[in-house]
Amino acid sequence: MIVRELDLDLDAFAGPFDLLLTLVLKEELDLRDVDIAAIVLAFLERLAERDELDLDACGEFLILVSALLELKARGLFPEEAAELAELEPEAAAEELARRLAEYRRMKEASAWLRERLSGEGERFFRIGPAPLAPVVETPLAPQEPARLAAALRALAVEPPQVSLSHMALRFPPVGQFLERFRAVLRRRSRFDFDAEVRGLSRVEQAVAFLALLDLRRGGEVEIAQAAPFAPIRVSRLKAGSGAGEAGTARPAHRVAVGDSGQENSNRDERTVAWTARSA
Amino acid sequence: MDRPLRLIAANPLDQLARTLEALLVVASAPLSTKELAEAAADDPERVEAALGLVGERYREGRSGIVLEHVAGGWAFRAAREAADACARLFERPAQRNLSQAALETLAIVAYLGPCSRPDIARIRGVAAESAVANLLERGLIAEAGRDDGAGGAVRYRTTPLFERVFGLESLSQLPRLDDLGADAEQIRERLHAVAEKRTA
Amino acid sequence: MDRPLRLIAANPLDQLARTLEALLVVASAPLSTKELAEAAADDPERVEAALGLVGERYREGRSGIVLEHVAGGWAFRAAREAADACARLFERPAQRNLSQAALETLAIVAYLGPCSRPDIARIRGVAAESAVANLLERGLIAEAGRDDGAGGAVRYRTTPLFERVFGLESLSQLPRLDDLGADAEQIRERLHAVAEKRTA
Repeated sequence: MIVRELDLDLDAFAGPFDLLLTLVLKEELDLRDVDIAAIVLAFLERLAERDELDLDACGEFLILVSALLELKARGLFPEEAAELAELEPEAAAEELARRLAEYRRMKEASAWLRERLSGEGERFFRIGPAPLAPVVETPLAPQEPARLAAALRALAVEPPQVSLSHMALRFPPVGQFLERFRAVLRRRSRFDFDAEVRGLSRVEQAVAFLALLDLRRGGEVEIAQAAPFAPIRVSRLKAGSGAGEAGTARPAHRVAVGDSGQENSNRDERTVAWTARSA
Repeated sequence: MDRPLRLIAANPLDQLARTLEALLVVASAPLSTKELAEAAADDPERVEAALGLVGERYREGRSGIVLEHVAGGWAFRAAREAADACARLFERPAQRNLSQAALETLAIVAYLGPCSRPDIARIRGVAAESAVANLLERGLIAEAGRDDGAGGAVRYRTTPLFERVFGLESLSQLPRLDDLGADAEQIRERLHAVAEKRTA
Repeated sequence: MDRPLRLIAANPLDQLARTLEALLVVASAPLSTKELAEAAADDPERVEAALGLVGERYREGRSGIVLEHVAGGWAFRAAREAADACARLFERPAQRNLSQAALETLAIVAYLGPCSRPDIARIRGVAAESAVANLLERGLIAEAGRDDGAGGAVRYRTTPLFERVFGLESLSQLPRLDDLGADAEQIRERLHAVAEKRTA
């Protein structure tokens, strides 16, 4: 399954996913008009048509859609964007465009390698010593014990504060906030958005707001604001019956993708969970 | 048919060519012209010329042994016509069925290496641990120091075996990645510049 | 001089002979007639006959590659006239340095006492397989029982060769690391803590 060719039929755009990305990156399409949840849904439907879970496609999709989402989050908060991650929005977009391009170039490079490999399948050669080759010893020159001490000391050095890890597209999954808000709405018929997200980082607040818009589009909540910058009040629209939402809401799809669940690598690992609902 | 062989026999380089054959049949990795010249105690120009003779003798269709220029050196391999027979007896070098994750990781290391697991994860967007372990085990990548000298994340580079498996004379044979025209160093520099900006 | 070669070219066994050449140049151990016949998908009598052709082509004085029948089967070796060149190829000067991976692994085993591979990997933050295999091969470390008795991971300790190479009379002569901890246990804890931060 080729994610870039994913066929989309949205209100604002119809065509392959990579064209959408191109238009967005060239600012010929306003992300505010793009329903990201619908893209996720289209992907999930395509995924469901297949018998097995295509993890590679999921990985590619997640990186592309999370880039879109980050762009959208920044776009929705233009005046706050500068503070979002200490980057100007243009710089952020450019960085993302660059990263997408880089990833796509690497995908192309890996396709070239694969092709090369299949072409080289008939080339057999010996790996390791020849059966009747002279047996060799490669004696080691005398070594300094101080190098051992230095090696161990280096391993005991605290890792530097500066790391590239935060450069990963890193923000909490929208689904986390969808669930959180639904849980709140099961207990109370309305809540104050600002109070609910107080103490969260800017990026988390941005994603929480996206979740809120998603709930509104799903017809689950009503949003009211007395005046610009006044607190946003969220109220339950339908009486949720016990386990969840009645009526139009379909069961939530959930896809969590990591790379084979290795332990102990939270820094590398991006496990992103999405909850996609019908719009 | 046998004319070139008679030529070899009569050629003053013939003995040197035989020495090269001997070196190549016992070597465990491709040998550069320089290594061959040092071992044969002869000069590189003559070695180049003798390699021409060896290549003429050991080529597809003529011999079951084929001389190839790969991974920065010269090596013997089996003729392609014997691939089926070889496949019955031997594992394909570094089993060819590399996963997509492994291939992408390999591409990143080949183009941007040396680079660390976090670097790879950042570009691929998913954890690189198992793909890296897999490639290490196959001998296609190897450790190449750590970021920021000691204590940082371990970096990886591709190995000569990588070039050999993929039939490359060197990494420079990898195709240029078309757009941006950015070479590896430029990409790295830009990444680091951005990282600094972000943490400034 | 060239008569036998014309014979090979014209011989119906020629293709089989080329297949055998290919198999023998890829093999890392001598191959029996039976193995060769199975791989070539041909019958052992014909393989014997084809081996005769191969032996004719690859013999002393004629080629730098020589077919040899040894215990266990057939293999190529270097011609005797190239013995000096082969000796020069393999007798490389003493390798001066250990790789970073080897050095770190050795430091861990030397300072912390017998350690298992998972233990080493945890502290270094990367898989330890190749570094451990490399040090075992060089004889700088050796197995020393298992974690938690039978069934646990194999542990490694340094060897007397290690002490000789590093010019130590015993491990107690290793440079002190008081700045890292009072004893091996404290140093180990410190390294674990840092390793966790590094991957956190």
